[in-house]
Amino acid sequence: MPLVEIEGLRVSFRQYGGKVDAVRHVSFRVSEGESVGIVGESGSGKSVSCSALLRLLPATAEVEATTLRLDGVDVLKANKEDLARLRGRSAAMIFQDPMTAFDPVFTIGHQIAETIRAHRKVGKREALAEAEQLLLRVEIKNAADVLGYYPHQLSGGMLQRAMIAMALSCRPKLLIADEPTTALDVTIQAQILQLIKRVQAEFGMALIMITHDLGVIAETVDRVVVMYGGEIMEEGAVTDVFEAPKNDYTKTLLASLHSRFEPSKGAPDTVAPALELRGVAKSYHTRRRSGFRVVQGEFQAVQTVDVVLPRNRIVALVGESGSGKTTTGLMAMRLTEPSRGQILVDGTDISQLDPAALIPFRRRMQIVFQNSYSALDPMMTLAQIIAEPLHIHGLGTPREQTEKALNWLERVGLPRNFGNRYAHELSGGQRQRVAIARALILEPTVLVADEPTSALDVTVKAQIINLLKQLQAELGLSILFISHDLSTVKSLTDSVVVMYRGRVVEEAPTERLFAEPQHPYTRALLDAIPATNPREKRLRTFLSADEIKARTPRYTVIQTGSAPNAAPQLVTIAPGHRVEAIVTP
Amino acid sequence: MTAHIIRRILSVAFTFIVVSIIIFLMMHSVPGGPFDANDMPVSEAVRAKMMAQWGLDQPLHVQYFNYMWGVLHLDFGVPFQSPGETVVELISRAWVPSLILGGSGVLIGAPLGILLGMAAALNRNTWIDYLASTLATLGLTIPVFVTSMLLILIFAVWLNWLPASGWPQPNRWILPIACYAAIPLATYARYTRSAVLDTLNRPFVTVLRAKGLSERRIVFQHVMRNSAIPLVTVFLPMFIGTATGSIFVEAMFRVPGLGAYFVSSIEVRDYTLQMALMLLITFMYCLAYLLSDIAYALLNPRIRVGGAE
Amino acid sequence: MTDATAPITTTRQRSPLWFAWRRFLSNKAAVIGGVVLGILILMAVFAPLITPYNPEAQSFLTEALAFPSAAHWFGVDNLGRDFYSRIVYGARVSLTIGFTAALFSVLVGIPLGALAGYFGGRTDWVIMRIIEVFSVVPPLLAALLLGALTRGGYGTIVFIAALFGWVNVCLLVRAQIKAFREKEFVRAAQALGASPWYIIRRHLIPNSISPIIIGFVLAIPMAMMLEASLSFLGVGVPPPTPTWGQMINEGIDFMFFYWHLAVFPTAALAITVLATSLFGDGLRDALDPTLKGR
Amino acid sequence: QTTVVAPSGSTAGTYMDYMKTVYDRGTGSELLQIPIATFDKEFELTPMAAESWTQSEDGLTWTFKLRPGLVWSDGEPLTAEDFVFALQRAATSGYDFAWYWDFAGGIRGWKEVTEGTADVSTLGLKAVDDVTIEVTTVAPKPYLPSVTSLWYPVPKHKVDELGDDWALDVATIVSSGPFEIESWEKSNNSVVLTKSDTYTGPWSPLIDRLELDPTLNAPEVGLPAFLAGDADYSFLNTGQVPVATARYPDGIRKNAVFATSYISYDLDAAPFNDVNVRRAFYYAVDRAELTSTVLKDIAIPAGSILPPGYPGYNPDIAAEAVFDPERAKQFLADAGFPNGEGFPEVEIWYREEGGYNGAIVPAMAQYLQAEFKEVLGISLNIRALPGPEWMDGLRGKKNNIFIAPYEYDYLDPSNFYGIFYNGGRHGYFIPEYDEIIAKADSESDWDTRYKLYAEAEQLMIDQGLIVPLVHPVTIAVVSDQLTGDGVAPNSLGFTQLDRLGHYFFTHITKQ
Ligand SMILES: Nc1ncnc2c1ncn2[C@@H]1O[C@H](COP(=O)(O)OP(=O)(O)OP(=O)(O)O)[C@@H](O)[C@H]1O
Ligand SMILES: Nc1ncnc2c1ncn2[C@@H]1O[C@H](COP(=O)(O)OP(=O)(O)OP(=O)(O)O)[C@@H](O)[C@H]1O
Ligand SMILES: [Mg+2]
Ligand SMILES: [Mg+2]
Repeated sequence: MPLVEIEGLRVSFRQYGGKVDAVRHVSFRVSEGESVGIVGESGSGKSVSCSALLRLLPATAEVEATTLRLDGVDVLKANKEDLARLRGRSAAMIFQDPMTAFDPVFTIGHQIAETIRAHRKVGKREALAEAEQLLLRVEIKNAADVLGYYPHQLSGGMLQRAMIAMALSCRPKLLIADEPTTALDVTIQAQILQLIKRVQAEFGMALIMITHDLGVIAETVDRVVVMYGGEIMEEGAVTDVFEAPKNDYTKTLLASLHSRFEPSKGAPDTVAPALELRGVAKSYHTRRRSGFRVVQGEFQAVQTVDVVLPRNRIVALVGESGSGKTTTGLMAMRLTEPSRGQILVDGTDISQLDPAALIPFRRRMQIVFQNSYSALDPMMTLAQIIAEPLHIHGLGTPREQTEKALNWLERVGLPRNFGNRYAHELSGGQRQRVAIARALILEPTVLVADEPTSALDVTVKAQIINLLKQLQAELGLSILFISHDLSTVKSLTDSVVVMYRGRVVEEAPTERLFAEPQHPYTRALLDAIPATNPREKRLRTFLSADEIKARTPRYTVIQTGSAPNAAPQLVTIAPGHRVEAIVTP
Repeated sequence: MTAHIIRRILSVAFTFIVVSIIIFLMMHSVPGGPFDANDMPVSEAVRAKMMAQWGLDQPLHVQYFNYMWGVLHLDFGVPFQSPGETVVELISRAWVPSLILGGSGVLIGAPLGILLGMAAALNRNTWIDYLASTLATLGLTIPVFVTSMLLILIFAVWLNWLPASGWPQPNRWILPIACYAAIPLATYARYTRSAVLDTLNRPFVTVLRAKGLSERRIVFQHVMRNSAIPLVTVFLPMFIGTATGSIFVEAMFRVPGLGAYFVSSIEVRDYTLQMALMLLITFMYCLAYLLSDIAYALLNPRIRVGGAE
Repeated sequence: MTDATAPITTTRQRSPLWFAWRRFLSNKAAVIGGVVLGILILMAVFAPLITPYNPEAQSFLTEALAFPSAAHWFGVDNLGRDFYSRIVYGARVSLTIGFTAALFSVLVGIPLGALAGYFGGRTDWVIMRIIEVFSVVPPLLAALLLGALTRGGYGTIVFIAALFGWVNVCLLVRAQIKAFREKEFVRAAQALGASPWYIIRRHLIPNSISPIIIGFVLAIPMAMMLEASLSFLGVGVPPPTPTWGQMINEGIDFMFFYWHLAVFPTAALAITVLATSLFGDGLRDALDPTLKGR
Repeated sequence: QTTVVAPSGSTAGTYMDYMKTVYDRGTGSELLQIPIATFDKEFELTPMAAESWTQSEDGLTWTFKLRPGLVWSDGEPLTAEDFVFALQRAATSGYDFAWYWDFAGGIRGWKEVTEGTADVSTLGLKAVDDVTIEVTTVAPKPYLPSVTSLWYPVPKHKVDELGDDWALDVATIVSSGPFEIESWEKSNNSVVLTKSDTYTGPWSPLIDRLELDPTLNAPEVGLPAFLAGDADYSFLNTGQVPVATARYPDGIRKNAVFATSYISYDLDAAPFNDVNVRRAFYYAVDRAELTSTVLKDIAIPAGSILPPGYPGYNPDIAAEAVFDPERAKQFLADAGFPNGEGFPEVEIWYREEGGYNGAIVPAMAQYLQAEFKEVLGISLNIRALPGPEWMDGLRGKKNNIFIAPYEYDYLDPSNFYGIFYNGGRHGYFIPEYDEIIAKADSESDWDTRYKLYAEAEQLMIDQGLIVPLVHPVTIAVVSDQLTGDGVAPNSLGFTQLDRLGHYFFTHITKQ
């Protein structure tokens, strides 16, 4: 008997002014020990289907199904107590956003122990001991301490692991992982995926992996379900689907995975670069409480960084989470005041200009924010949001502004009637496109795009990237492209700047960087890119910060022409290729 | 945290001084003095003598500084209304009944209000919710003196279950405490309802459900604790707030508390007592806000154990 | 794309207000509250048309204190005035006091809250100190003192209610704006070259609509209650102008037998406040598009 | 042990010493001491501390003989010296009732001493021996004995020991009257008195304990407490009368309190500097309607400053105060305001207070407002002010029209007429009036006196100095457990309750 049996699932949501169908005719099964992936575009009903299985949908949801069984229990007929027993024990879930998934006022230890005790009769102390073991299992080194930590004291990656530990704590027969890695950077993502796979094997659990990232699927599962628009498009063994997709949507999905983009043509202009950062740095004052004391400190978010964005080029800024990419991008826009350094736009230093003098530059430089959800005013309709730049700069009549906004809506691949909608009514990918439309409507010459495609599924991503390319060609747009997604970087950008802990550790033309990475961090980063082919699944090793430091490359004076120094410095080892290294005499 | 507390204390001290100046000026700009209530005028000579006796003949700023200098030494002067004792003695005597009744009112009303609010939130948009919300609104709308009168009429006059009013015997406390409880009950019910609804909408509640926790545990442990933290900040100020409510309740129930002095000190221009009472309430409020701040910080792990602010 | 999940929308361009209106209409309690409030306001406005007698004329001295009857729906008060007329006219004063005070609170509270929240620093410090001064003085005592100073009356009550009402609004708005100031859509607007004033007006204040409405709705009963409390303490609106607070206060004396003198004004006050808060809640939910299917 | 619980006056009291402060006195301070003389229920003056008194030939000197054997509750003998000391201290210490001894008592040298221009020894007071007091007045004061009903002794030995503070603390308070003090709750000025063991004067109490509680005074609070058995009687407001009458048909008592509510003016300020305006107001009040509707049961019409039954009350004068709208309009027209046109908006100020005035004045003010509007076409605004401010306004002439209440202090017409004498309470200076009053006050022939007072009142009417409005009546419900002469109505049908405390509380018993 299969562990999960879903037959003819249909979920709709009651809303003001009618019902919305989220999921229709969904049927699939999962047997014990099996791992199944659900892929599909954003908003296709992946999360809703799984939540329906655990009856975790809000009260406005109406769930119908011919069969909806979990571990032999008819979920639709189960009462509250049965459900409580079923949840956690038969199936546990890892949620998309670990930051909001923990109760902020209880310690991690309490929350894990509580889960254990909800399902088994054990003492508090034993439960805590078990929790510690679980934390160790998910490779949290200082597990004993972490037990006493509150959620906000952990980083996103650690929380995600604690979340997995919590899910494992009830020894579920089925683990549902809902996009467990979207919020994480590639290196952590790879670690988490590997971890999930390992514990799955160890505990002999079945796994449902929800994602829109085909690479993740290729890496982790045996069987795949492809969803689109609330329905299942295709289902089959992962190798079969990857090698011989039947459905059109699956085909485009896979096609986009293998597409290649051409690097920008023509030699860069010799005139001043579109944007140049000279020695910019940013330090934050931090205040940490320890007990009742406040410890004041300086945190170097960005150490002296030089970045050149030549005209009509796309430069990528990559690096681990928290390495200062966003901060650099914001400083370039003068949205965060740099602590030091100059910002040159077309050769003019704008780092000292007052707000009024900045306005003409603001028209030429735009930014797409990393978090598209908070970057859109929740009280404004999309048409208003996109037209806002025109409104601020007083371009055209209100009618023309709206009209132009609606055109841009189409250009980024959204229907015109979305103009009436609000940000919260969109999926993540749709929101990101709105943010891009807003940034581009003024037809700027410089664009700082901070993870503009992180929430997009591959098809839409391809569309957006095409759009960016096209604009680059049409408008002579220069883009500083901040991203975690190395495959996109590889296919889109002309050169890459790698940041690590607030410093630039390597910089090179794209092809050269991917071919000959020098810095150990760059290598680790490239190594973490998920495979695009299920047959390429492999085990990875991960470097710790100390190991990276220890492996800093060494060059001689002759190789680099720089003065020898025991401290690492950026040295040029080939035209356009700089790397942080220790120069030995 | 210490620095934070010190900064708060300084700002509170600043506020306190500003308030004291404002009150002092307002108090003295009200026409009529403490010796003007008599049916027939006292002669100018007599008046002057009495003004001099209380130091009221000095310029205002001198009076202010004299008074505040005394306050620094915890000397709040002698109430004109009761020259046999000091203001401090008077207040500490009269405050006891007010504190007993007001305190019990809040202590009883607040938990009941929380329960009512939870019941409303958990049964959102059912008759329980509507009933609870209506009760809460009524509690806030019907003036205390009407409630007092109603309770007296029902329980003392018609049903004859309880004494109508009066002080020392504890069975006379029941009705006034019920009146005092109405406002915290209503306020807490409102606050709790919205706090619980907010909490229920947070993603971690879904996670808790997914873990297989019983609904009861989710509500009474997680939701309650999370909702309680913001509620802490209103508790103490509300406690102090009952002090002014005592004007009505104590008048209706013949309680020899502080309430009557609020009104009488203003009416008979009892400057020392008036000033002391105002300063007392101001001070209590300052303290209450300060303590709530600290309590909030202590209860909220985000602040207590550091990390991002 | 995601057409399958798209809500059933017509292709016509509808204004956000239209949607707000639809959302409002689907909230039954709010509609009832709104209707009741509307009726009350209309009654107050058209008081002369719907009241049979002059509220101040003591035309029924011989029937003083009469109970409700067909001729006098709410009875007659101790001074021989038709009580129904007085309640209706009382709505004028009480509603005016409530709404004026609330309006003042909002007019003062929003800009100050916005300034404090947006600019922070010294502006915030100064405004916070002012707020602190207001929050540590109990309104009732201050009202007593101010009442003694200004001899009470209409203006004083509105003034006092506004004086203490804006603090609430200001704090709510400030907190909201502080929270939103760091949001990226504000940054986005800055990146577009928007001025602080533009950002406050277009982004921050609309996003604070819910605390503003809460503040507004809370200020109304607060002012009306203040009026009642002050009447009890003798610093109210001078007679013969009928006000609910004054009528409640006088009614208390007659509660033993002539119950109608206390019951009707209290009920009027309670109904108004109840309706206002239902309406306000509904309005807030309707104006905030993000609260979707709740 | 019988305990009577009774409502009583003011909730705030400073000293338990009537001769130290009247307006801020502790509850029951008069019951603790024995006055020279007091009134019984028929308003007959009865000697208390004094056994007898005589007036000298020239009418200027009175000699009071004290009852022998009177003692203070601490055993010290009560002597003439204690009475003399009481007034000497009053004259020098800023006594808030000092005016009384000037205008009612007319004691020689009083004014000079209070103003500090003469030594206290020049006062016309002398303790001839332990039981003899001699009082010299400026002019003949035929009614002086009744003035002494407010003359209580002060324990000189205690004052010598503790100063004025003797009257602050139950432990140090000594009494000379029928009651002793047991406890005093200062928050609300309620006291518990007990029957005195040492008292040898007339009227010894029939009850053992007496609780006087000012918080019971407001009928809204008092009646529920009474109904719940917590009080032995309670005053009633209009709204309560039907309930109380239905429940206790035999327990209802009324009392005319010898008080008057009247309108007074600032005679120098427009528009009331015009006598025609004042007279218009005089005729524009329908007192009968006012008291039969709005103030039903709690007031009777006032045609004169003197209440009916009061010595010197003149029904003919009172009958002049009729409601005559035509005449009122005519007067107003004569003043240049036909039908109220051009009449400025005026604001009438009244004093906020509890008790019977609190019950009648606000309602009356609104009645007048409507009435003046209707009859005279005048807009009258109403403002209630706390005591000090109202007084401040009256004295400082900060407003031009007031509703003023006055309750008698001693039983003689000179009491009421004195409040308008030579400035007095209202700052009225009417030479003709002052002349008549001065003459009347010192006239020893009673018929002539009453005639002179009637003349003075006629002058008041002609000049429109005041508009007498109503005489308040208090109405109360008394428990059937309370018996004795005290609760039985007098020949006029009135029961004095605590108004004549000495008589009432010593003439009640409780089952
Ligand atoms: N509470 C809700 N009320 C109304 N509609 C909802 C609700 N939750 C989800 N939906 C809708 O149901 C559809 C499916 O949502 P779901 O969360 O399953 O998407 P998903 O496939 O998980 O997307 P993503 O990859 O972005 O997480 C979406 O169109 C979404 O708008
Ligand atoms: N306002 C701030 N105050 C203090 N520290 C900050 C602030 N903003 C950012 N930081 C810190 O600066 C560092 C760099 O942050 P930044 O957002 O630039 O990282 P990132 O490279 O964009 O990371 P991600 O890939 O996760 O977006 C982080 O460690 C962050 O915690
Ligand atoms: Mg999802
Ligand atoms: Mg970033």
